Amino acid sequence: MQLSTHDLACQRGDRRLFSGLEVCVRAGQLLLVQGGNGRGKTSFLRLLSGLGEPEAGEVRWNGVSIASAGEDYQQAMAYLAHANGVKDDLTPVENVQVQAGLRGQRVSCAEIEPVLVRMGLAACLDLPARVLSFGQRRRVALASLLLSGAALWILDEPLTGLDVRGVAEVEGLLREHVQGGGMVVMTTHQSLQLQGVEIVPLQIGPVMLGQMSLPTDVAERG
Amino acid sequence: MQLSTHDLACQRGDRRLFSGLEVCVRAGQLLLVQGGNGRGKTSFLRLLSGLGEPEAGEVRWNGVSIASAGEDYQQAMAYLAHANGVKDDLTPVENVQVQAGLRGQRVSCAEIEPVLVRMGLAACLDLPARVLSFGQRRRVALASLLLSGAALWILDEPLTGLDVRGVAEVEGLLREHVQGGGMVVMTTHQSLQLQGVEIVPLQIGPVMLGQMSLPTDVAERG
Amino acid sequence: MVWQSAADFWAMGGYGLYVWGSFGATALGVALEVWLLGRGQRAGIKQLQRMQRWEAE
Amino acid sequence: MNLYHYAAPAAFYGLAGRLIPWFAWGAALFAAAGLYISFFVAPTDFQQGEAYRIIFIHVPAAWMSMFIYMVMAFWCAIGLAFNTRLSFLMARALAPTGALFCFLALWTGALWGKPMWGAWWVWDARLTSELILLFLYVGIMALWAAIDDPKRGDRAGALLILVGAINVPIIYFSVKWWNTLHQGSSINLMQAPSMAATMLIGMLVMAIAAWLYTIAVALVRARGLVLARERHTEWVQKIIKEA
Amino acid sequence: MWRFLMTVIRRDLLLAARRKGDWLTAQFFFIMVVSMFPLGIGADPEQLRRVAGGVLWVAALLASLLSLARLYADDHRDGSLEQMLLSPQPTVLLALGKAIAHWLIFGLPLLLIAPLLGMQFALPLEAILVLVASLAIGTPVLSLLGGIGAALTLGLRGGGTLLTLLILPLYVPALIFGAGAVDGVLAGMGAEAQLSLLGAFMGMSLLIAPWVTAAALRVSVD
Amino acid sequence: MWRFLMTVIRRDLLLAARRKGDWLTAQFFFIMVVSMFPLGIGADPEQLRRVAGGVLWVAALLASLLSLARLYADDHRDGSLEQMLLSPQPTVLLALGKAIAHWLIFGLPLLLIAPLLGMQFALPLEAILVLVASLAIGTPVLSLLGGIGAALTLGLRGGGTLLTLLILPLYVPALIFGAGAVDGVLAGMGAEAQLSLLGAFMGMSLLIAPWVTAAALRVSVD
Ligand code: HEM
Ligand SMILES: Nc1ncnc2c1ncn2[C@@H]1O[C@H](COP(=O)(O)OP(=O)(O)OP(=O)(O)O)[C@@H](O)[C@H]1O
Ligand SMILES: Nc1ncnc2c1ncn2[C@@H]1O[C@H](COP(=O)(O)OP(=O)(O)OP(=O)(O)O)[C@@H](O)[C@H]1O
Ligand SMILES: [Mg+2]
Ligand SMILES: [Mg+2]
Repeated sequence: MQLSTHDLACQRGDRRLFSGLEVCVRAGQLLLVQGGNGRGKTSFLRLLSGLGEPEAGEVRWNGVSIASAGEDYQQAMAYLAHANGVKDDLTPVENVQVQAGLRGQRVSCAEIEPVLVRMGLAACLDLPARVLSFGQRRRVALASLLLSGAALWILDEPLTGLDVRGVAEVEGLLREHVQGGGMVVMTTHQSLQLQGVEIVPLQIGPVMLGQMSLPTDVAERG
Repeated sequence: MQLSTHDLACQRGDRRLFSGLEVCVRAGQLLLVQGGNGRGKTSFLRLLSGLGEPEAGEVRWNGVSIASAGEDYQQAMAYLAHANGVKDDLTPVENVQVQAGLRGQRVSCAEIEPVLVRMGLAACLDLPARVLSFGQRRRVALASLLLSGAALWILDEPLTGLDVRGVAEVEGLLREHVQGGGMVVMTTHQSLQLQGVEIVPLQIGPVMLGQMSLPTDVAERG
Repeated sequence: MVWQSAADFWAMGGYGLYVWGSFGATALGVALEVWLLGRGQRAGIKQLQRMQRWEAE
Repeated sequence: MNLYHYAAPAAFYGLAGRLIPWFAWGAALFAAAGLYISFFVAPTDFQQGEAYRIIFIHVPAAWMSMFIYMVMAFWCAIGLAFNTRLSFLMARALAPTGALFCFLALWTGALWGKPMWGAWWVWDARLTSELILLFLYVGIMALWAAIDDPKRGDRAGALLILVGAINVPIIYFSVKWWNTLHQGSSINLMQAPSMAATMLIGMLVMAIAAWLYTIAVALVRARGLVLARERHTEWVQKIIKEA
Repeated sequence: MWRFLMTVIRRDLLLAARRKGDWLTAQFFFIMVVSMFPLGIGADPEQLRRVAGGVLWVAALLASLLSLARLYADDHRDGSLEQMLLSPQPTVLLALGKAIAHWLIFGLPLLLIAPLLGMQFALPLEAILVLVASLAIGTPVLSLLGGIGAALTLGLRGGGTLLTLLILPLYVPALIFGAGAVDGVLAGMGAEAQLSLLGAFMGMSLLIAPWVTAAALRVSVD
Repeated sequence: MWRFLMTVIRRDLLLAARRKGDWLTAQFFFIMVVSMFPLGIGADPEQLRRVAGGVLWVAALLASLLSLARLYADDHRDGSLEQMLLSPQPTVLLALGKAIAHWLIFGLPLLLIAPLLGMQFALPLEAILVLVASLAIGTPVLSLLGGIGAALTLGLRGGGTLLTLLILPLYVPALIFGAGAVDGVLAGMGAEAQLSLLGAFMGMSLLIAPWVTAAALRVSVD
């Protein structure tokens, strides 16, 4: 299992965000994408997910361009964007169920509930997501990520809106997933506690002062 | 000149944000409103500005309720919200001119341009605001604040989107305004360098760990 | 007595469809409103209980 | 005991709870009496045959649809003038019933129109303005449904209701002039047959039943709204826990 | 006061001039809806003539509602509505100014387009003149009453449809008198009565609508 | 695949059931617009009968456009559209499912309302049946073609009006055949020819529209 980019370039509007980007992640690795606001982290993740179209180069899954891998790749991949994809009018359980259905999977309530409870949502299983706080909605999205069974997680700032406990939980999930042979590609502006996880750092855009410290920081602790 | 609140209470949706709030600012003082996200800082400033309706209590200007003071108060007050009120399709000069017209004032281009230049916008006086960066638009709004001649400034996070130089400039403006006998009510999540300014700190909502340090921090340096 | 027989009553002098259509629709509307009201009331209290449970956490 | 006491939500909740059964049973009683008069006391009309019995439901429904709108406008004016939250709740509680009666007036009118005029519908002033009244009801309820913030919803709805209240008479007269200016209406619609006393009594009894029903239903609805609005107060928390 | 009113109007005209595409859509919508009818009801000129008044007027109502949906929405989003509400000048003037500006942008061009469309419907010259007169008196009503709806539905989801639902019933008298005037002249009965009733309705809207709009703006912004 | 399609449809129906107010507005818009016409063109039953088909069909077009403006917009805003696009299932199915759901929510109720409105226009029973039949065949066309416009205008300012301008011309054949069928039966010429042409148009839309919508979605989300 391997995700790699080959001479990848990205253009937004009339700005070239990056070009000639080559990077490779294998099972058991976490690719940490870094860079300041507006550098193109989100744009890069969208290219990886297949939502965006590269200006040049291509993204390969097990050596095959993701455009040709198509369904195989989408089956193996789950993407969590800035926006959660959680519908305000559905309950957490319904949200997760619908998400699974959209992936072509069928999961029963009995499977969903323990996961939601694990994410700390026990008290609001049957409330519409509208009354949940931002962080809680994020957890609903993470729950359906867990249930998707995807090997590759692409996470765009999964920690935003989470409180200290939530961050620790997500770190736990990440560690578990990577150490169990999964792959993660993610961005975050916060620092991570990921002991025992093999981290591949990637800097997007020009390197800036404050940010240089982070990768080493993580790597040291990691 | 004095702005005071009496037994002020605020409710948003079905949540009571604060109640029984009593505070008083005089000429030459800066009221620094603090509190975590969603505590009600913005809601408090809206009550002060007269945009919001208090659940109980009242805001007084020179001892008269602002509802009765009406035009007098609005003449003396200028409010800068999260949103700038800058129109994308107008140039900075036109924006400032329109703002002044809406206050019933007439200012000529000759008066406006130096202020915009002072705010570091010399290069984009006749570009539509659409092409300006977020921080530059903020400066346009600050320019019309300066030109309004209001004695009381109510500023909701005036530093967001400003770079280091911009922050220093705003600090300069604040110092000048307060020391010249003006009044400021403001919130910010950043720390301020306001030597020689009399700061009245106000904590909204329950006190949290990380925030307690800020007021003393400011006061010490102030 | 206005009516000779029950059948007579239901026929309404040939206007049964219209008369019973009117009264029936009214009965239906009132019944529906009362039913919805009762259901909404119970659902509302249940929702409030859930919210309370949730906010208590 | 003063009136302001009952303007307090908790007191209102209790009082309404005690009053509802009275209004509900009263409504049932009057409805039974009214139906008895409609079908067994009132004689057959020699012109319209039995079809005229629709009047016992049609006229009260039409009256109610208009009265309820006026009552809503009244409560909204009070609410805006004195900032009393309960008055907005009353307006909210009344609207669905008003819309129901409006619909019933249209429906029964149409069913009456077919045998009488040979058409389900004609664009007569009264019919048209009743239809527009239904639109107003629907618009108001849609506005409430779209606004999540209760306070904003109350006030926005109140403003719309009041504007509608000014406009309804204008609409009525404009439609009336429209029809007379265009062409003479071939049938003179609402020329009530010289009404016999029994018919009048029957209609009045049914109208009273409709009133009592409306009050009962509105109070139930208002109680629910009060609970939701005041859910952070102690008395509501206690009620919820016990329920 | 005068300066304030003029500023509001000039500002909206300036903005409209900068984004021509935006306001032309309402005019095109009008033309399109009117042009749909001959396709739907057949091309018999006699029949077209008889329905012309009604069709043109209904299309004008719908086009006005479509353009009204954004009367306050853009200003609300970028914060300039708040600035206008905080002006020392009365909000009623703001509402009035916005309605006048909307009429200048929307209603006035309609008067120029209407004769052309009237010809498509085989209207005689006299009827076309009355049509234009009725639109001249009637379209201000649309801008005024529609402003109420625009203010009430500010920032709501699905605001456009909702606006239609709220305001269309209130437009009825304008429709009846306006279309009635055209029909009256076609029937040889003259249009004075209808036009003067329409004028009375316009006068009443002018008296009431700005106040209600101002109140609605305060409610919606809170 | 089947599960995916069903999930998409069921999800939209569930969401509609949770927010009744939202989709009822489109139906009421239809009723209101239709009811405005007699006020505009006069109450003569003979004349009303002759324009009924055209009026009802134009109103159906407009109502569909209004409700379509939000077909993908809400999902786009909360990120669930991206999730659906990343599903291993083909996007065409998504577009098809959304169109079917829209038809169930919008078109089906229209078929129930139309007879009542037909009575208001003094249509004979036979014509009412043909009207319902034409709507039954024609409204799917509206949902299908409209989906293209909804996908193209995703996230644009003033999307609603733009959508109308783009899609109304595409609707013209449906309008001509649909209203023509009603007129045909009134003129005693039968409606089979028109209805079968309408059916052919529907079949064609069914074949083409989902593919175009899918492509448009990919473009708009990028
Ligand atoms: C859809 C059709 C109809 C509608 C919307 C309608 C509406 C109304 C309304 C709003 C009223 C109350 C008027 C008021 O109190 O000022 C009313 C009263 C009445 N309607 Fe109708 N109506 C319809 C059809 C009919 C028909 C077909 C008849 C009889 C042939 C009829 C007979 C009456 C009578 C007798 C009254 C009471 C008269 C009065 O109080 O002055 N209506 N209707
Ligand atoms: N649809 C678009 N059209 C044009 N430019 C865009 C578009 N989306 C993003 N951009 C621009 O591309 C650049 C990169 O944006 P991107 O969202 O990838 O940044 P990011 O690294 O994720 O930033 P952040 O840390 O704020 O999330 C930004 O300058 C942005 O303005
Ligand atoms: N229109 C509204 N309706 C209901 N609740 C609201 C509304 N506006 C704000 N709130 C709620 O009121 C609370 C206070 O919001 P406010 O914007 O005043 O916070 P703040 O202190 O300014 O936060 P921040 O630091 O994020 O700017 C929040 O919990 C928010 O969700
Ligand atoms: Mg990003
Ligand atoms: Mg804030």
